[in-house]
Amino acid sequence: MSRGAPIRIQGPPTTEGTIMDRSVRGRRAFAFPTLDVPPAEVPASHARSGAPGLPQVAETDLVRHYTRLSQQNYGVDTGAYPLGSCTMKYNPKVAEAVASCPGYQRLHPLQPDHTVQGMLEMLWRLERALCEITGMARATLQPPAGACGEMTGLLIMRAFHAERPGLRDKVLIPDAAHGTNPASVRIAGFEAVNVPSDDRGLVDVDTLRTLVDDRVAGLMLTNPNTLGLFEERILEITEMLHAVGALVYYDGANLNAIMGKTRPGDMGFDIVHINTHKTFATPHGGGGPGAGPVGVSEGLVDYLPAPLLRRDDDGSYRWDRDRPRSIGRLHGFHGNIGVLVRAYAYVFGHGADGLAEVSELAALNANYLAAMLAPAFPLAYPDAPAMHEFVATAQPLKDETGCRAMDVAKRLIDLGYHPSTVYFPLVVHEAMMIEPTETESRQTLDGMAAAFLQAAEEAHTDPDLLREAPVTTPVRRLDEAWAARHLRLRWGAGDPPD
Amino acid sequence: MSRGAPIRIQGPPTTEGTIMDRSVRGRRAFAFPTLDVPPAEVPASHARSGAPGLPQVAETDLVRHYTRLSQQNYGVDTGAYPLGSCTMKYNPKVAEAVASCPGYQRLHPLQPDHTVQGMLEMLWRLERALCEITGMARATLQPPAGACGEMTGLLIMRAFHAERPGLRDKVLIPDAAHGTNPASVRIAGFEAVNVPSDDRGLVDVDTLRTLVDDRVAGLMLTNPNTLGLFEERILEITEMLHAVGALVYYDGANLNAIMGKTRPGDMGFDIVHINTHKTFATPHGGGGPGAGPVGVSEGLVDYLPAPLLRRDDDGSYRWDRDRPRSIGRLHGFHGNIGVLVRAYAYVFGHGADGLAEVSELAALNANYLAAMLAPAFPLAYPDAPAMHEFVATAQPLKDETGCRAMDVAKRLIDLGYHPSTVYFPLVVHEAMMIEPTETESRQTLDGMAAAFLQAAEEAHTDPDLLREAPVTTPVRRLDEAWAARHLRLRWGAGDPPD
Amino acid sequence: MLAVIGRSSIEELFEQIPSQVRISRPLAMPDGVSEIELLADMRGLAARNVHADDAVCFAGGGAYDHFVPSVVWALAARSEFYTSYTPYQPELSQGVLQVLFEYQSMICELTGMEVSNASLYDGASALVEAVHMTLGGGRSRVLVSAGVDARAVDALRTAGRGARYEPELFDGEPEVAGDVAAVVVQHPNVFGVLEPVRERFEAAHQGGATAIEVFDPLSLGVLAPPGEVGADIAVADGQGLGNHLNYGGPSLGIIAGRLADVRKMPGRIVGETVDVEGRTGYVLTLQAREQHIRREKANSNICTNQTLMAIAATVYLGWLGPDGLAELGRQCASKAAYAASALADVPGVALAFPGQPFFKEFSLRLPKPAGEVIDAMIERGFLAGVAMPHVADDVLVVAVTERRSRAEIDAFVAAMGEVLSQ
Amino acid sequence: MLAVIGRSSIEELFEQIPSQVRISRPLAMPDGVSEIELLADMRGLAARNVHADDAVCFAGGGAYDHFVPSVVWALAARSEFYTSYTPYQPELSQGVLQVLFEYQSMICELTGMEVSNASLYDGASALVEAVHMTLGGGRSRVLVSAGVDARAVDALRTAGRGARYEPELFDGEPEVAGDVAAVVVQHPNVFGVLEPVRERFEAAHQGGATAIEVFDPLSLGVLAPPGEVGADIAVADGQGLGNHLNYGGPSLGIIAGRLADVRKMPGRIVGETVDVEGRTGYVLTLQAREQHIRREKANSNICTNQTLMAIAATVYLGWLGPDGLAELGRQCASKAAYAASALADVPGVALAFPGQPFFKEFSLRLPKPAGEVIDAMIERGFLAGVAMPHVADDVLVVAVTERRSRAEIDAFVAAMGEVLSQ
Ligand SMILES: Cc1ncc(COP(=O)(O)O)c(C=O)c1O
Ligand SMILES: Cc1ncc(COP(=O)(O)O)c(C=O)c1O
Repeated sequence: MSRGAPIRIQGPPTTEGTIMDRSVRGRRAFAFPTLDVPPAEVPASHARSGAPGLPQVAETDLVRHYTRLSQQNYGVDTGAYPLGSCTMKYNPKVAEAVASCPGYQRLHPLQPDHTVQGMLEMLWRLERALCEITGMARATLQPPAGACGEMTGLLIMRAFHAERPGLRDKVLIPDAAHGTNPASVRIAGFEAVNVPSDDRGLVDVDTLRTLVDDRVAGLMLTNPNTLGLFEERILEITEMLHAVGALVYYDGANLNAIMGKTRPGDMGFDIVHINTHKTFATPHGGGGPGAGPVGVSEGLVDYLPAPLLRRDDDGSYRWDRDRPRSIGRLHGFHGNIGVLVRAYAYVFGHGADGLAEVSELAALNANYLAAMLAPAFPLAYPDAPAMHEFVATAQPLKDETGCRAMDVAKRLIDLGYHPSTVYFPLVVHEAMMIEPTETESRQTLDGMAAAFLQAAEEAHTDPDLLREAPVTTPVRRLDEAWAARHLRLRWGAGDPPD
Repeated sequence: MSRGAPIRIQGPPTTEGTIMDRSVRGRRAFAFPTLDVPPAEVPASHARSGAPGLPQVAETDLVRHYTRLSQQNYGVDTGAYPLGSCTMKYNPKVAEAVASCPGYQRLHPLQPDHTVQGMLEMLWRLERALCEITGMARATLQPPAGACGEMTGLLIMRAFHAERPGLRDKVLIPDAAHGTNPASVRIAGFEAVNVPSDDRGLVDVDTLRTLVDDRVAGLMLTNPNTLGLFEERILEITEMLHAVGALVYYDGANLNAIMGKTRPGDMGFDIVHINTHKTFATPHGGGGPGAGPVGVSEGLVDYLPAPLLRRDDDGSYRWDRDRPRSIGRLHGFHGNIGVLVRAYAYVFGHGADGLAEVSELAALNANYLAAMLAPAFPLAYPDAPAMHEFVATAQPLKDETGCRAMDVAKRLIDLGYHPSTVYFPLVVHEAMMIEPTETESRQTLDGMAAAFLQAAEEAHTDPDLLREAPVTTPVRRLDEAWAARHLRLRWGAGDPPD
Repeated sequence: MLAVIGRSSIEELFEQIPSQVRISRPLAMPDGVSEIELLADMRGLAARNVHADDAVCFAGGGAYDHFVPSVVWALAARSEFYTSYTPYQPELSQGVLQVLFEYQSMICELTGMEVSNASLYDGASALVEAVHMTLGGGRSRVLVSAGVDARAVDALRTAGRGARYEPELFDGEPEVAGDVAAVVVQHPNVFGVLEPVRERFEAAHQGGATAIEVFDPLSLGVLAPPGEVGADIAVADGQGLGNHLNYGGPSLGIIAGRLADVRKMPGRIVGETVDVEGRTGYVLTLQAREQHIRREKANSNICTNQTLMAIAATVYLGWLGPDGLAELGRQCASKAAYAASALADVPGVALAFPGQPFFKEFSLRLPKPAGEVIDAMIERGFLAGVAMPHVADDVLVVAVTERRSRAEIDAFVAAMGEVLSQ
Repeated sequence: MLAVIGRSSIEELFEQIPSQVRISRPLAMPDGVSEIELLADMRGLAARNVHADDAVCFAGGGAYDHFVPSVVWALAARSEFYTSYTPYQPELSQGVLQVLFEYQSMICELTGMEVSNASLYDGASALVEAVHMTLGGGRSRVLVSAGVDARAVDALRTAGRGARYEPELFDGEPEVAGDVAAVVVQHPNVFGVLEPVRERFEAAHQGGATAIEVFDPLSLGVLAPPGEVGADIAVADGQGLGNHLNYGGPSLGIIAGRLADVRKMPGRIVGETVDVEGRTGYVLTLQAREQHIRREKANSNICTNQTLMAIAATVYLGWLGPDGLAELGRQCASKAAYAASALADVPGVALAFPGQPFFKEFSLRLPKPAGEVIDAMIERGFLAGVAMPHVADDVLVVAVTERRSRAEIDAFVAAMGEVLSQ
């Protein structure tokens, strides 16, 4: 009943075909007013020779094709989506409603500040709220996603150290960190150094101590960490780095676990990025857009990207472009404003009390689901209590039945649920990283748990149900190797010559 | 490829359950501002004793439940919908976009006329356009659907005759007429008299002549008629009725066939109703809303419902309530304005040229599809050429294979198409009434034709494919007798005592 | 395609239309325009209207500025719902059919009645259809309380011309003779007053007539529902249930009654059933009542109804739930009481029915014609209420919904003070 | 639930947080509000902005007031799309995956390039990523035409701090030495001028550098696409493709290149494949390039992209088709030419680049600072264009899209006349 999307069997061979397959010469959806000025052409030397091979279809064709494709997609609106680390929450409809008013949607990014005072005040309030939630001094709203936020933070580290003596070329990262962390470190021109986890799934503080020296620019950490565990020795860690003049970066992907309970700033972090599409339920749109605001402590404010929002004494707002020590800009304009408008709706709709409750429910749901699954899928790190998400392992199941985490995941699809994250973090064998978020009700959690346990049961009794799953979807298991071998990355493309 | 909705098989026992099945005590979606005035109660004598048994659910529950139900529904946006007489066209998205601006959506029906001049001007322009399209003098926009339009027209007939000597208690109706016609006649206080069709499917004019006398208040006709055939002797017919002082009513359900080609007024009709959800593609919403504007010739204007829109010499608009000879009102306010706004978008978006083209394409598509189906499903009345829709018969197929029109219809579902109207009009055996409308492309028509012919083929080779169809839908053939016997008309209702 | 049908031009398809009735000229209206132009035209017209976000709405009279949560139309506007036709093929229409089954269930829960149909056009049409259910068996008179909305009575009068009855207005106690078919009471009445509806309906039953209540669905969190006060048939306009004002339509007509009368009920009714494999499903049932089967013997002609609005109402009632409905009622009652007493203190203003109980709507007597006051208040950014010219020039009916804040009410009262002191 | 997890309170779940770092006070921000209050607050803020329906938009500079047909967001906003995550489980995500495959295909058709990814953040990020594809092999210098948007160059400078390069601006012919990795040309350039891009790219290739074109996707119905003018990598901001202005974001970054370079491409790429029964399906492919596999060895850190905007762009390009794209280009070019000549006739106004070809955007020299003129024009209901303070105070860049009518342009010119005659 609280299961997921209508998922359908199609006998072969009925896939939808692309919009190009609906194209018929001369058919059209577009219409423009008849040209009411003298026609003008671009110079022949710059003119296009042949028309592009775009589809020629009617509006009805567009509507049926993309409506049908949408129905072949699973979203939070169709069912639970317990992807660990991705934090898939329900996206309140009010945010969509308000974000579409022309007063937000129809603003040009370069219009004079005095014509967008309402917009700027909203961004200002949002920035203040984010700083209060994270314990930071100021924040930039420019980064369009978390990875860009990481880049921003690392460049701030670089700028900070550049003004100080000594070479700082290393950034420490826990081995369980998300892939964007090491990638960002490399792109920011640092060397990434892995910090191992101890057997409780926490940063191995003793090893860390051996890695911390005056070549270290900083440490990147999520807390609760990527295993959903809180780094209890966080103060010791941040002090250790500050002692050598390094900075500590907070990857905010798990901020939703601690709102109103503790703040990165209070733990000693100097730089924080937030994923609004995780913490503040801005729709992820099938892969994006996101927004990755970055907050910093007092001493780092001057390095924040330009322009930075400024509130003048008369209560008016403007973009301050005169920031000599800034790292510069990371976005063509002001960032993903439309996403930030939705984040504002979530932050101020929930408010101080609501946000704290969000973290409480996230923790309650995660621990409840972990307990329900434990018989078949034990916690990878049972010693430290889970917070908003947990990593279970299908290793025992694999040992007993040969069925892997991926088989369980695919079977869950046939049982009507979106699977959890699997095989991440890499440090856990047969990892199943599960984050129910505050969105899911107990009834949904019970249904999900029953499905997990049924799959585990079937792994013993009828393993083909798992190995052959899914069978109820528009397509069955897809051959990723085939895709990489043939590289059909566009319609009409045959196999490339190799 | 141009097939219909994703349609899915569910193994038992997974129907969705009602929203009540998701209810959990204390869960809530609603929130109101905290009461900022002193609390007040209604007197105990008027107070409700117990709370109603409404569901207690979160917004997420609502979204998932109704999203999922929507995905179990077929609409024009998912595929072709060739219901004869119902005229299911594509509903342009622009109409939805514009109808939702607060300047239309947030108007109170009783606010002063001078505060809604934009609204009134739109209605005025729409009325003028409808009068031009139908050849009438004035029109009321009040009737919320076609049946109410019929009632309006019949009461106008009654008022007209009431001011004249002689008893007029009969209204003539072709035997093929839509059910609302006779029902409206009866409710308007007249006796319905059936006019037989001749073997060409047209009004039997000679028999009609024997029925026309001074007791006849009027005749109701669609033209093209319900069989999709044009009444060629229409002038003879209307003159015949006028000769005895009777009026002629035009049921506009088929107006989409003749726009810009001929006009009811030019054919001698005195009263016309229009179904905006047919002719002008206003969304039918799964059963409604509609709008049924009624136009009349000069001599009947005084009888139109009150209030009637009026344009003053200064170019301002107002509702004229001072209409002593009016039949009165049929709607609590001004009618289904939100529907009329969408009709305006269609009428003025298409314009004079576009509307004529709509009728041309409707006729072309219908005749093309009729020709494609003829081998297996011959026209019920092959002698008169079809216009925008046609009635084919499955009688030969039934004779040869025992498969009935309904079996063909259900098989079409498994083949991905919404069936045509079946068993209407009642005068045709195994009737399949098919109206592709201007919406469908040749590709879609070819796909539909192939499906019809495949079904006919299978009726010979593998009739169970038809008799057991549909098998690809959320539920299979439903037992209507069971429903009528058990009368479960609400949740929690057991079988009624009988 | 022409080749397939053996024609040389599309024009040939229209040859059967006699030349005398053909129009040779294009229709006298502009040619088609692009979406850019259409939007400019229609947005321009919309911009010339003063809407309820421009002028704070204290107007009621059957259409109310209740809050419509964003979730309602995010779901009701799913295109699989709004681009579908009447569910004649149930296997392809389980979505709409099940929502309507839930709608019928919620209306029953709300009203305390046994059975609901799947919607009618609006409140006025629901009243007309309800009255038509009661005619016959020697009973042809229709008694209507003077507290019933005048527009609904007009609609009844119009329909009566065909069905041969003339609604008779009564004040206070109705006199219910043996030829009376129906007694109609609106509760709260058109002035907002809560009449002693139980007594009225008792009188109706004494005389063997059918008791019809015109109710306000949003009042039923706090007011006794029709089922508790003795109504045999309950009708209402459902606009407030998640539907926008829309200048008066589309809204929906609610009708609920006794199971024993279900075969007299107008419009569509959805019933639960089973498929060939025993799965639960939903279909249109009791269709033998309807015009497409019964034709001239049907006692209603309704075909198209207001399904989409019923879908919105269903989502909205799910959003409210029992607690939300009660809270909404409390807020309307409290805010209306607050506004009424503040307005009664404005010099020259008096309650039209002092001491009489009301819910969210109440009537004032003004020192000036209500129409003038409404116009003056528009200038100040308020839609002050509804005038009752057919009753008295100086009566203003004011509605206060849960949506109004104390600040808005205080500003409204202040503005009334200004307007009336001039 | 607490019982199941053997806890007596939710608070216990937070005990592992050391008390020194716990906050005992509530967050210093208001408590939660109802939807009614939230909408009032946010609509109030929105009402304090002058938007492009209040002031007719002639501003460009990378964000353009192209028309967004209603159908685009009616489809892109289908909740199955916008409430889904990155398609990590392809069997549940064929909808998004196929649309992205179609998006990649359309971008290739549009640009004449061989391969496109599934989107980046915006035009600036696309340029940065393109440049990063070219670094290495002894080539580390980045030559950027002075005609490239200053904000994009800023973003490049910012990224260069990490990737150790400093963008070098060139005017006219670039000097392409053996250590030059990339030559970047914007076409049309930031002043709207159509530079001899073919020659520039030839120079780049002479020197063995990679030619990167920053293009305008809406221009490609009439302008020669990157694939025709010798670009090795083509990047653009895709806002104009069915996405609203949104005060500058979310938009999308387009990047397309040669199949040979596909393994250097950043971000997600969707590929066609087959399922175990041979059905066609779509998956994320070449993931070995990406950060979640390659980690510190990945040459891009992008994870979340702008899929939803790419979906909108796909529907929009389907709406346009080849003929619509050409017609749109014709209309932009014609209306811009009309506006330019009319504005050049305004006393004191001159074209900044007389005789130079342009598409939809052109630059004026004004007798007053552009900033002042823009402010004065706002009063008259026009967003007059974009100022270029970093170049010259008196330069105004004006953009004219297909959406502007002759009447709007004439009124705009007249208003400019007034403003400048004061
Ligand atoms: C822990 C962590 N850090 C960083 C990121 C990157 O954020 P984004 O995808 O917004 O770039 C993610 C996103 O999945 C994440 O889970
Ligand atoms: C021929 C004809 N007349 C009248 C009607 C009734 O119109 P409505 O359903 O809008 O009441 C219909 C609708 O199906 C029809 O097809």
